[in-house]
Amino acid sequence: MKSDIKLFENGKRLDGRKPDELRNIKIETGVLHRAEGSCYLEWGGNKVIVAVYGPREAIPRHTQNPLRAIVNARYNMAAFSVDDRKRPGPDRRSREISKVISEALGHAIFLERFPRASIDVNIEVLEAEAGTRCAGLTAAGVALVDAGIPMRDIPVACAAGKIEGQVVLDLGKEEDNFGSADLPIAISPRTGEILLLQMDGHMTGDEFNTALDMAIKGCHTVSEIQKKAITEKYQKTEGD
Amino acid sequence: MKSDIKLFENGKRLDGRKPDELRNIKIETGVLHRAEGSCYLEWGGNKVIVAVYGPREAIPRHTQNPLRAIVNARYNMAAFSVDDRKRPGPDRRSREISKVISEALGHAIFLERFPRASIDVNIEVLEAEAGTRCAGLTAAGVALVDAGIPMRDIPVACAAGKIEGQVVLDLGKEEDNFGSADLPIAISPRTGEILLLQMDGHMTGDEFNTALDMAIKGCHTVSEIQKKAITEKYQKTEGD
Amino acid sequence: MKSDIKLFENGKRLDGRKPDELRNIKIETGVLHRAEGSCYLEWGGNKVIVAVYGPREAIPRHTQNPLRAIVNARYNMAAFSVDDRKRPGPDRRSREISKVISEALGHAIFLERFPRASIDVNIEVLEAEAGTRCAGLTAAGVALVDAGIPMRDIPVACAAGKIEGQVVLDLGKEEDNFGSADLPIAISPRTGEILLLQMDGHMTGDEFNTALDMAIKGCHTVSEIQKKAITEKYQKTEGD
Amino acid sequence: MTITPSIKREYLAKLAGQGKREDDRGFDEFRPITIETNVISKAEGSARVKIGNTQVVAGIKMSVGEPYSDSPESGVMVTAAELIPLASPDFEAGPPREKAIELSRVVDRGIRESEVIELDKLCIEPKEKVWVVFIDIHIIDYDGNLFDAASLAALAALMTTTVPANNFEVGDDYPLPIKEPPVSCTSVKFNGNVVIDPSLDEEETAEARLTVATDQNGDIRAMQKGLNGSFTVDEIKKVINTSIDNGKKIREQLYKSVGK
Amino acid sequence: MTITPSIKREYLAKLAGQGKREDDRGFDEFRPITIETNVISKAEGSARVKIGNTQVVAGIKMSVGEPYSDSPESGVMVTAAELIPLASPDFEAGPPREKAIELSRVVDRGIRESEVIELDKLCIEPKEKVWVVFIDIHIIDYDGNLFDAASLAALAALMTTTVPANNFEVGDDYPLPIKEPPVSCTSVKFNGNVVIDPSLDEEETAEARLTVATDQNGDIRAMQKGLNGSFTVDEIKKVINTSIDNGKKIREQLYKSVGK
Amino acid sequence: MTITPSIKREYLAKLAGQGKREDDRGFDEFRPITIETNVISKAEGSARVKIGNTQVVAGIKMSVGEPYSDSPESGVMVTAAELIPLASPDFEAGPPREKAIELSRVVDRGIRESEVIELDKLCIEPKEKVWVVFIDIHIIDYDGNLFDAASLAALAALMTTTVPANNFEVGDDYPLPIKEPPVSCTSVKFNGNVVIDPSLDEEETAEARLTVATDQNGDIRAMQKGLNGSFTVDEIKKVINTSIDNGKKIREQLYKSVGK
Repeated sequence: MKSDIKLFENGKRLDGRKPDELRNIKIETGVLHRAEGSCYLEWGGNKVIVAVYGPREAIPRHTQNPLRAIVNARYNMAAFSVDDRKRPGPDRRSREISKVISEALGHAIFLERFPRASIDVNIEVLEAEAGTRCAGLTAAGVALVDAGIPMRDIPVACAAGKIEGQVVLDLGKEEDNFGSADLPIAISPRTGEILLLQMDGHMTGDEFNTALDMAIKGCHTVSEIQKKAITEKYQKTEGD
Repeated sequence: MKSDIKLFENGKRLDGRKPDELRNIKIETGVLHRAEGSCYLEWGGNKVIVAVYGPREAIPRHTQNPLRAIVNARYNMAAFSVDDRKRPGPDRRSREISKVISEALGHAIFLERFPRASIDVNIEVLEAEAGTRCAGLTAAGVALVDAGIPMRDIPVACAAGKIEGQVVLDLGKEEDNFGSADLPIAISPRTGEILLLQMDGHMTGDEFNTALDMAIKGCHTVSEIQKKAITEKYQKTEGD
Repeated sequence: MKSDIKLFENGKRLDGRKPDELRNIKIETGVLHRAEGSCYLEWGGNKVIVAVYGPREAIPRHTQNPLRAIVNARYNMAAFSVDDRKRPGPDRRSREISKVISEALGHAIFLERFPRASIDVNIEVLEAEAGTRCAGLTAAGVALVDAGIPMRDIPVACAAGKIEGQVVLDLGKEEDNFGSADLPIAISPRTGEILLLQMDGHMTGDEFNTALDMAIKGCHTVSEIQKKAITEKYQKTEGD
Repeated sequence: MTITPSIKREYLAKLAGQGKREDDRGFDEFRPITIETNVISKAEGSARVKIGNTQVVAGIKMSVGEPYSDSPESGVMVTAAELIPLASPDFEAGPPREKAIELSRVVDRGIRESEVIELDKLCIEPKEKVWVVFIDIHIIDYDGNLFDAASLAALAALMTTTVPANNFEVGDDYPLPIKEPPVSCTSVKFNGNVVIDPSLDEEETAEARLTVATDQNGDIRAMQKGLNGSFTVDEIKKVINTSIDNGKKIREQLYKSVGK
Repeated sequence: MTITPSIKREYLAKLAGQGKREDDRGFDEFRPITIETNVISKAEGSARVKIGNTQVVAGIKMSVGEPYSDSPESGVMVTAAELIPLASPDFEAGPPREKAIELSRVVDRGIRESEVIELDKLCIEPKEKVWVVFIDIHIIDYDGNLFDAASLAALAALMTTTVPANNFEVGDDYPLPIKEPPVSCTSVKFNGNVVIDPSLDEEETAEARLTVATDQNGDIRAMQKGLNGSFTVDEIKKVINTSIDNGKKIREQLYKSVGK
Repeated sequence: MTITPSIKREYLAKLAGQGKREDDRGFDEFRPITIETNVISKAEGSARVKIGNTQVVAGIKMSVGEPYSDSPESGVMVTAAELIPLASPDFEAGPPREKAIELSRVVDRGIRESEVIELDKLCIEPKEKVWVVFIDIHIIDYDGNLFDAASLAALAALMTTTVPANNFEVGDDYPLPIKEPPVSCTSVKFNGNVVIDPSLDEEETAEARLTVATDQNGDIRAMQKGLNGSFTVDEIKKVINTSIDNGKKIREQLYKSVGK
């Protein structure tokens, strides 16, 4: 799709952000009664809620791994989360996202401690506006902590991209629709390892290096917000 | 939907019935060779056949209840049973009806005698003309007796409704389409307990009381027809 | 469908064949790396590839037969194998063909030697031009030998049919579309027993006898080609 | 799937060895057949057929739809057979399986390939509007030989079908145009014996099955072999002859039952 | 399905025998209810409802589509409730099961049969174009009494819905035309006691369930009985009265929350 | 899913520690590739690609259909990859699972996002009629690295596709308009070693996977990381370089095989 909108002008983006500026992020943990761990996250116009159940016996049985737990992330968009109503139920896009998020989260969890178990991470997108996979993964990291799942680190995600030749952080909706590249990643912030990486579009090697660097920095910023939300929860709990 | 048809005039209904008059009902039991119990029932224009299998091991296994049998009623409409051909297979309506009938039948059966078992009640609507859930449940009660399933009582169903301000028994097709309320119920005739109750439409509290009373009386009348059909079968069998 | 094409004239068919002449057949065995047995077959314009896996434990378990192996043939057409793209996945036609091929192959295999096992015969039609079920079954016979499955005999298939009153062997595409009868069969060539037989169209008793006779002869000719392909493979293997 | 105990298998084989069947029929003899028509008033045509204890109801519904692009002046027929759990402890709910698919495809071909319904007379407006004929077959009680019962019920229902033109505001009602139908006869083989119209016990013991549809001239219109076992050429020819003989009798009964 | 240990069952029964409930409510008393509206900006209308810990989000989307042929001048409404695995360890992913189907059908009927949405005002062009109203209900946290929470969330969302006419280039936006809605109240019976607004524990112990929707006049607009147990006629009449009383209070809160 | 015995895992790790691979390739070396085109005459374009023992057939079918409403002057492309049970003892029949979905989506994005097919040249009549391009990918023999084999087969098939305009009576046939395609190269990491074009054994041992599609200028056009493991930033940069180098060679072979 082509557009006449000017995405980048005078060093500013459509919504007034600088190239390396994130949208607003708000994280709250322990928001659900039934779930063993939960997190509500707003990231720009995105609203995501995550519930974690497990470790519990994986069913159906043939999905069990005798050596370790499986991570069963399920990314789902509410029918009313997008401009044109989405048919309920999984589609090919949501199943691919569920797969890459499951894989990224699995790296952070001590899976070998729970053979034959599943850790179920339900990611519900209530409102979507570019970047829901990063928002969902980031919220999932917090909900896993809230559920007391033993982890090496709290995975965190953020995207960089390219609009009109400029590498920028955390694409907004028009930038996602009309920009020329998107690079969502997830990292383990303690080690800097890359857990999730997808790229669509067109970047030179140099642009890619700049974008990867910027996305990693973005991940670290988001990681601090994650940790603050977790700390606040624990302080509140202790204060009770 | 609105209609110009006069549903009630001079104390009579469209088909000439009085307000508290049932349509014709014909019940025959033991009509199938393979089924463990069976019943064929005509109720006005409705034609229903029921086959009971079980108690037998419930499959798939995860449906088993270790303490009692499950009742697995399956209400199904033949493709040719209605004016516009119905696509074969269950739809949301038939699955809801299957659920409420299963629940109502369950109350009458000594389920605790058959842990892990299922009692399968297949209700096939060959021709439909208002009131098939009552017809199906009533036929199911007879088929369960025919199958020798131990029961507290024989459940029986009948509906009352409201047409043009008048409370009437056992709505016919036009009455169902253009009337203002429908109240199908099922009871345990020995105790008068209500096993199934659904209501759609608009009734004042007084109208509801009148309708409930009328439907219960209707159930008792239908119950007599059930018992007669069962007795006739046994007399025939003894006479063989 | 009617057609103005002359299917049979001056003793010759559209493609120049005589009434009892087969299309060209080419068989190659051991063409796949992963499969335990495999066969690639071209028969006129048909291109078929078959992979055999097993005997291995049949799953899901409830499909297991405690006394013998089950044959699980799966006939599948590639989306691009026909003029109008075929939707991927099984349809009613392919499921019927899978069933009759499974049954025909089962007769030739010593199934009782492998209780609870399945022998999976995957028949992939890459290009289709009349007679794919015969082509698929014939290739399956060779692939089963290649997989070392113990067999009484190598099943083989061929069709006869009727075009413009003339009984002919191995219908081509136009003959199949516009002819008046098709009779695909499979036999056990050692005993001459009929393992598969279907007939559509219109034949007198005499025509049927002629056609059956012709199809059986066709089967024997194809059987020789099967055996040659198998022998060549083994000679090559020995020569290695 | 019920596994007939080997004792039943041996008993049937022993009986057959003496030229007998469980219910005293001859090898080439059908069970009693009853055909009732117009049993479903909401359907455009309907029939209930019993062959022994096997019971099948077929209903015909018609509606107006679009023709296929490769036959713009022909009506459309759709056949569906359901093996509903009502009919047998072995039938499960859910989408049709191989057995139901084979059954409905064989019944469908028997009608379609012999052009029993004159589809070219069911065009309302070329390329735009044609009649769609739905043949829905419900198995009510399953005691063997579904192929013949289902096919016979479908034929009887079709032969008593009225095209509901009036309802669809495309003229006056008229009888569905029908040609002389072929009649389907099914035989099975067990332990070397071939018997027609198998009961459920015989079916469960059977190694091979052969269905032959023949027309009023004794010509063959459709065949379908099933199961793991085999037939010799002689057996096939014999089955054809028996099918022609029985087909004649069944055709007479069919015509009588539909008032022709 | 979680099996409430018998110890829990006995505890609840013992409490009830003393006229008490786990959370000190009266038998005829709801848990605290909160209703927030306009929680989803992409939706035409939305609401989040909490009844105790139970939490439901409903969103309304509208689009332009074709009317049904039997009501060519009426808009269309479609209700879907999803029991997503987020909300409970017992909910599984996959196509909706009986429980979700009953829930969405009961909510749908409560709105449809009472004509809450004035569908006859949602026609754009007779026979061709009408508004389609999608009511999607997401269960977020399941602690009992989904029927009432889902129904209340759907109503609050509908009452704050704007018809996006501008977006579809068929005029100016306007509020969705709505009639006075009935309010649904659900009671359950266990061990002879009948309580309103069951918690999850009470639901799991319950033998019978009864939902009654009443309108501003105290008339009955819909009922649905569930579960294996039974009610006496007297119990039903009593449930109706309690439902009318609670319905009044909830209706007041609903009106206030949507600014009416 | 086959579990590679730990002995195999250790063997591959030990080899890799010595800078070796099972089949004596370098870490940055592909297996031999063969590309045959026009292998399916019913298809508008087709190719069979082998990478080592892995074998994939892609076929292109085209038909005339409607454009999407948000791009009324563009053709439509649809990609489907099937992991048919033919290709591996571990592939099951049935609807596509996560693995097949990821494969076909990655192949699809590689073609779509780089605008390999010039969809804007596939409009026949704006808003009404455009060409639909179906890319169907059949995995025939699975010995590792499906992403690259599938993507290469799709490209070779597309580059030899003729638009069947004549058949659809919309003009004369012409070659499908195609831009320079990016080439996909996949690497995996196990025990700290990163190797390109993994064999099945290497794939089953791998902790992480990275696919990089690069174009003729060495620019990056698509990436996809998979599996539970991680990459360091340096590893990613190194994989990109190796992918650019191999991409160049494969592109040359691709062009030669399609006669360009």
